Amino acid sequence: MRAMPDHAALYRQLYTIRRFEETVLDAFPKGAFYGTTHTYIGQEANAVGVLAHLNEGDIVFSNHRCHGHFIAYGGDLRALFAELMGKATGVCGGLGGSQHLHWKDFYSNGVLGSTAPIAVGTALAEKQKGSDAITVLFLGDGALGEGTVYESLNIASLWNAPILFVVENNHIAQTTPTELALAGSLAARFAAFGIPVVEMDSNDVAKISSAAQHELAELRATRTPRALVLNTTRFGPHSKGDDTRDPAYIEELRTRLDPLTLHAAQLPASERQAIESEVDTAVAAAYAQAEADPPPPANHLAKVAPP
Amino acid sequence: MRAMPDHAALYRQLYTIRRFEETVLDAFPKGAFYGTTHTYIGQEANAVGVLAHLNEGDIVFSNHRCHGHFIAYGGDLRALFAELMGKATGVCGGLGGSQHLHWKDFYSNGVLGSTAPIAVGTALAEKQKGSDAITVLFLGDGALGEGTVYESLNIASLWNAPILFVVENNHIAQTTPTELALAGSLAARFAAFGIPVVEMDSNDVAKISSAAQHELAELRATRTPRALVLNTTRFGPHSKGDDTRDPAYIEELRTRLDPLTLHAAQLPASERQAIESEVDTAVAAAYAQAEADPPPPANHLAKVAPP
Amino acid sequence: MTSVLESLNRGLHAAFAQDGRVYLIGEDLLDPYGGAFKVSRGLSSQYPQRVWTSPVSEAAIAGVGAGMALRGLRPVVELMFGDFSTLVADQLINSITKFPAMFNGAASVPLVIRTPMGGRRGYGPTHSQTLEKLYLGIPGLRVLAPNTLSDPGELLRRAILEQDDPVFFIENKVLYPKPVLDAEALADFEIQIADGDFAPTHTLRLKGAPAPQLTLTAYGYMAELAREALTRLAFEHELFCELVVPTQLAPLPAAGSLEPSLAASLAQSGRLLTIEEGTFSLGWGAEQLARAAQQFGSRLLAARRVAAAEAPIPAARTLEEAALPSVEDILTAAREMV
Amino acid sequence: MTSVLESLNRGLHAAFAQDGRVYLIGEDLLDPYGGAFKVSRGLSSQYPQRVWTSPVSEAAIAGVGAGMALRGLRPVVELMFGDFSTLVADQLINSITKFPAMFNGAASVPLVIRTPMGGRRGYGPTHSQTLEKLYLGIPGLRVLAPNTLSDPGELLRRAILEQDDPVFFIENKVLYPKPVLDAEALADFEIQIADGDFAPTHTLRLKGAPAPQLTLTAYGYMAELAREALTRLAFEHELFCELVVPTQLAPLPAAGSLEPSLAASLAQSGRLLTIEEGTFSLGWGAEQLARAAQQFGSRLLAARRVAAAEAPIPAARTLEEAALPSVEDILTAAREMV
Ligand SMILES: Cc1ncc(C[n+]2csc(CCOP(=O)(O)OP(=O)(O)O)c2C)c(N)n1
Ligand SMILES: Cc1ncc(C[n+]2csc(CCOP(=O)(O)OP(=O)(O)O)c2C)c(N)n1
Ligand SMILES: [Mg+2]
Ligand SMILES: [Mg+2]
Repeated sequence: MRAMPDHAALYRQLYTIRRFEETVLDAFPKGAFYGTTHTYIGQEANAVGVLAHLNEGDIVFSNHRCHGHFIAYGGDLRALFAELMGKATGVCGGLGGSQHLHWKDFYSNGVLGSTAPIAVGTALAEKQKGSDAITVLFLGDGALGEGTVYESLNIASLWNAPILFVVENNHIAQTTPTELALAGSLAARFAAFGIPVVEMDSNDVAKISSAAQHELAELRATRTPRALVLNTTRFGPHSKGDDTRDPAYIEELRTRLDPLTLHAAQLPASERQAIESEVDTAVAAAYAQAEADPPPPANHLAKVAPP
Repeated sequence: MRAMPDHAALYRQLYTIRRFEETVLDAFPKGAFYGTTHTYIGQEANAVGVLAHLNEGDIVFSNHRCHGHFIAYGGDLRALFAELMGKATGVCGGLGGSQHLHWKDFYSNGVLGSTAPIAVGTALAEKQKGSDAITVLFLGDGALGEGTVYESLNIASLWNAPILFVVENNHIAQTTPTELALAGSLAARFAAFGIPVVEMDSNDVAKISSAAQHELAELRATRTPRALVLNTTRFGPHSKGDDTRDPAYIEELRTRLDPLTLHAAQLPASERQAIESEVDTAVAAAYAQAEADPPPPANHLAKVAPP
Repeated sequence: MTSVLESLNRGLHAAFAQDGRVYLIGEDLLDPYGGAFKVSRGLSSQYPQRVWTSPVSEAAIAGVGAGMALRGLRPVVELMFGDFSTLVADQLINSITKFPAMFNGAASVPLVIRTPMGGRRGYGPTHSQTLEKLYLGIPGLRVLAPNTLSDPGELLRRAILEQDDPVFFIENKVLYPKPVLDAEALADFEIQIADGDFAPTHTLRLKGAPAPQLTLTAYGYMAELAREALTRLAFEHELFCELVVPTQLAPLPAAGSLEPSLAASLAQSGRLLTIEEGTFSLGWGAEQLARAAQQFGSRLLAARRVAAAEAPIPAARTLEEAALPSVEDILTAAREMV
Repeated sequence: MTSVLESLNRGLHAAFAQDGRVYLIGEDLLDPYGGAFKVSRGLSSQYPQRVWTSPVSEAAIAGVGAGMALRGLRPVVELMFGDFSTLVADQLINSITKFPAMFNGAASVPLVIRTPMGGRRGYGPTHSQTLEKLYLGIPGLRVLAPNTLSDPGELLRRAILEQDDPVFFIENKVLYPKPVLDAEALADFEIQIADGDFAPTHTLRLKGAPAPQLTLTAYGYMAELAREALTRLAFEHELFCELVVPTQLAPLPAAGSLEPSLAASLAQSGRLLTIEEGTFSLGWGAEQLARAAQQFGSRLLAARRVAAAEAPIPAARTLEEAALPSVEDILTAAREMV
C-alpha cells in the first residue's frame, strides 16, 4: 500500500478538483461544453481521502458525479476536459461524456445503482484471478433507493468480495433531501447484510484518509467487503444552476465545512499559495489544450460499434 | 377485527390446506393437472395464523406457494382445483393457473419479489381512500434476494403504508439453503429500513395467531408498516418430486414440527377426527366437481384480451 | 403559442382538478423544481397530498402506482429519463400488463407511466435513448406519443382519466419547447384527422400538391423532421409526399393490418418511408413495414426506414448528430425510393 | 441420438474443461439439481470453485457476470426462466452492451446469459413467454438460438470461448428433450448450410422438390413445427416450400438487408412466411418482413407472420395451445399466401 500522502499532496489534489470543477461551471454557460455535468465541489475530501490508499491495479467504480473520483484516481485533466467538450482526445474519445468514463481500472456510469453488482463482479474476478486488487465503489445517498444495491450487498457479503462500498451522503439527491428518500438508518443497511460499516461526519481529508486507510487495510487483510459512509456536503448545484436550496444555507455550509479551508490549516500559507498557483496554471493549460484538440472523426462511432 | 378463532376452526383450516395439497400431489402424476404447482405442506400454520385476523376488505398478496394462503383467506376449494386443472370454473377461468390467482382482495403472482411494491401501493391506496383496509404480503426467504423488496421496504416505511410483511422462512428456496442465499440477518433487514419486526420460531398456529393478532392490531392502530418473520418448515418438494434434501431430515422435521400434530393436541381426538372426515369429504367433493367442470370456451382468451 | 411542455403541464393540472383519484409519483417532483423537465411544475404546491416525490426506485414506484391503480385510483408515474424504463420492465411486462387478462378480466390497472425519451441534448449513452420500441409489442399496453399537431396535454389528460388499461406515455425531450401548432402555423398543409378517437392520427400533404408518390410516417419529434423533409422534397426535388403521424403507437389494429390512415395513404403512393429516433432493428418502423408488406404484397413498391445508428448514442455533439436521424437522411432515403 | 439438453450440457462441460476462465452463476445450480432444467448438471461437482449458486437476484447476477467479464473472465449466467430477463433489462441495455462502445472500444464484456424461453408446459403467464424479441434490437448484443439441425452445445461452447461481445443465448424449453438430428433423420431433405461461421443458417427443402413457391423461416423450436409444416404442405397440398433456419438472431446484416440465405430463398419464391413463438407485434418476424420489403420491393409477392396471440399465455392447456403457433396455423397461412 502507498504511504500516507503528505498534507501538501492532499491539498494539491483537493485544490485541483476544485479548480477543475469551477472551470467547468464557469465555462458551461459560455457554450464550451455540451450536455450536462455534475460537479464535485464540497465533496473533494472523499475522493482524495479514500483513493489515496489505492494500489496499482485496484479498481474504482464511480457514478454521475465522477470528475473528482477520476482526478483523485490520477486521471488526466486535459482528457477529462476534452471528454466534456466532445473531443477526440477525451477519456472516451467523446463517446461517453461527463458521466461515462473508463481509463485504466476506473469506470463510471450514469444509471444510479447499476454499477453495484458490476463492481462486485470485478472484485470477485480479481480474487479468483489471484490478484491483490480490490474494488472501491462510490455511491450517493440517492443511489441507495435502488434495489440492485441491496442485491449486491447480499452477494458481496455471501461471496466475500473484496470491495469497499463508499457512500457519499451529501444529504441530497438532485433536489430531494435524504429524509424524504431514506427510511431507517443508512449504516444499518450495510450491517443488516453482514457488512462491517464505519460512518464519519467530516470533510477533513486527513480524517477521511486515515479512516479509509484503516478500512482498506482490513479489507486487504480479510478480502471481505466493508462499507464507509461519509456524511458530506454538496456546495454546488446538482448539475448546472438547479440548486433549490437556500443560498444562505449553502453559504453557511461552505463557511463551516469547506474541505479546502479545513485542510489548508495544515499548510503554511505560502506553500498553499504556491500549490494553488501551480494548479491554476495546470488546469488552465489543460483546458486550453482540450479546447484546441480536434473533434472525433465523423466515422468514429462506426469504428467502435461497427454497423 | 374478527374474534380469535377457536381451536377447532383453526384445525379445520390447517387440515383443509393439508388435504388439498396432498390431493394435488397425489393427482399430479396421474395427469389430472397441467403445468406445475408448489404445495404448502408444513407451512399451514402461517397462513391460518396470520389470516385469521383479517377483516373484510383487507388485501392479501401471495406468491408462487399460494394455495394455503388462498384457502386460509376463504377461497373456494373447487375453484382452486379447477384453476389447477385449467377449467372454466377456476379462480381465474384457467388463465392464471397455480401461481396466478385473484379473487376478491386476494392476489398472487409468480415473479418473486415483484409483488412487494404493488402490495405497498394497495396499502397506500386504501389509506388514501380513507378505508380501514390493510395489506398483508407473503414473501419466502428466497424472495429476499430481489432488490425490489428493499425498494419497497424503504417506500413503505417513508410513506407509512399500512402493510404487514410476512416472511415465511422455510430455510430453503427451491433447492438453495438459506445460508447460501442470505447474508447477515433477515430480521435486521427490516429494522434497517425502520420497520418494526417480530421473529418467531414456531409451527404452532396458536402462537402465530396471537403474534399476528398483536402485530395487526398495532398496524391498524398506527397505520404504519410492520414485519413478521416466521421461521417454518417445508415438508414437501419445491414443486413436484424435486426435493434434494435428505428424506430422513424431512422425516425428523415432520415428527417434531408438523403444525397439524402440534395443534391437534388442543382438541379431543373425537372432535379432531370428526373435522378430518368432514374435510376429507369436502375436499374430495370439490375435486370431483372441478374434474367434472367444463374447460374454458376456446375463444375465452380473446374475450379477456381482445386482439 | 403554447409549448408542448406547457400543454402537458396543463393536462396534468386539468386531470388533478377534475378527479381526486389522480396521483403523481416520481423523483424530484416538488416545487419549485417540479420534476427534472418541469412537466410536473405547480402540482406539488396545489395538491401536496397527491404528489409524492420518491426515492430513486424506478421499479418500486411503477409497482406502487400499479397497486394504487388496482385499488381504483388513477396514478401517474413519472420516470425521470426514459432510459430508466429498463428498470421498470419487469413490473410492466410481468405484472402491470399481465393482471387484467391473467386475472380473467377481474382486475384493471389504469396507470399512466410518463417519461421523456430522445437525444440531441448531449446527455450521452444512458440519458439519450429512444427505447419505446421495447414496449410497443407488449400485449395489454397502450403506448402514446404526443406531437405538435394536436394538444399533448389533452392527450395526457384523457389517458389519465379515460383509459382503464395501462398507458406508457412518451415525451420527446426536444419536443418540450416546441409550439403546439395552430391553424396558421399549418396553413400550407391539407390535413386529415382520423376519426374522433382521443388518440388522433394526422395525415398531411401540401395544399395543391399532386397525388403522393411516397408516404412518410413518423411520430413525436420525428414528425417535425418529417414535415420539414416533406416540404423540402416538394420544393427542392418535386417529390410529393404524404405524412402520416399517429399518436397511438400501440396497440395497432388486430390481424396485422396497418393503421387505416397509413393504409389509405399507401394505397395511393405505394411507397413507405418510416422515420424514428430509436435504433434501427426491431423498431416501430419494422412493424409498419411488416404490416405494409402483408397488406399490400407486390403493390408495395418500395419500403425503407430511417432510424438511429445501431450503437450507443455518443455524448459528443458531432457524433450524436451523426448517430441520430436528420432531415438530410430523410431526403436521401426518399429520393432513392422514387 | 443426443438430446438438445445433453448437447448443451456437454457444451458447458467442454467450455469448463477447456478454459479456466469460464464460470457459471445462477440459481439452484448445485448438484444433484443442476439448475431447474438440468442444463448445468455435473458442473458444480466437477468445478466447485467455478460454479456459484446464487440468491434469487437476477439483476445482480447479470451485473456480477458483467464485472467478471470486464476483468477478463468468461462467465456464463443462467436465468432460470427467460421471463425473468425483464429483471436484467437495465444491466443488459444500459451497462453490458453499452460498455464496449461507450468506453471507446477499451472494454469488452465476454458474457453469455443463457435462459430457457417458451410455453407448452402449462406454467402460465409469467413462466411461458418468448421474450427474446425485446433484446434483438439492442445494439451490441449477439442473440443466439440453437435448434436441432446443428449441435447446440457446440454453439454454446463457442459462444462462451470465442465471442468477446455479450451473448444472449435462448433455449426453448420444449427443445430440451428433442434429439439433435443426424443425417439419417434428415434424409428427406436437401440441406444447405451458410458459410463456416460458428452460428450456421440452414436452408432445407424436400429432396427432388420443384422450385420453392414460399419461403418459411423460423428458429429454435419453431423450426421443428416449420419442418413438419413444410413436409405436410408438400405432401398434402402440393405446395413446395423452402425453410431457412438461422441460429444467430442478432445482429442482422448491416444496412437493413436480409440474412443472405433468406434473401437467396426469397429471390426464388417471392413469398415469405415467418414463424415465431413470441407475441406478434415488434417481433423477430416483423424485422424479417421489413427487410424483405426493403430489399425486394414489389418482387415481394406475399408476406405473413405466424406468432403468438397478443395476450398473456394462459395456464390452461386448451387455452395455451390456442394462444401459441401451431403447425395448423402455418398450413393455413401458407395456403392463403400462394
Ligand atoms: C436509475 C437512475 N435514476 C435516476 C437518475 C437521475 N439522477 C441522476 S443523479 C440523481 C441524484 C443522485 O443522488 P445521489 O445518489 O445522492 O448522488 P449525488 O448527486 O448527491 O452525488 C438522480 C435522481 C439516474 N441517473 N439513474
Ligand atoms: C424473479 C424470480 N426468480 C426465480 C423464480 C423461480 N423460483 C420460483 S420459487 C423459487 C424459490 C423461492 O423460494 P422462497 O422465496 O424461499 O419461497 P418457497 O418456495 O421456499 O416458499 C424460485 C427461485 C421466480 N419465480 N421468480
Ligand atoms: Mg446525494
Ligand atoms: Mg423458502
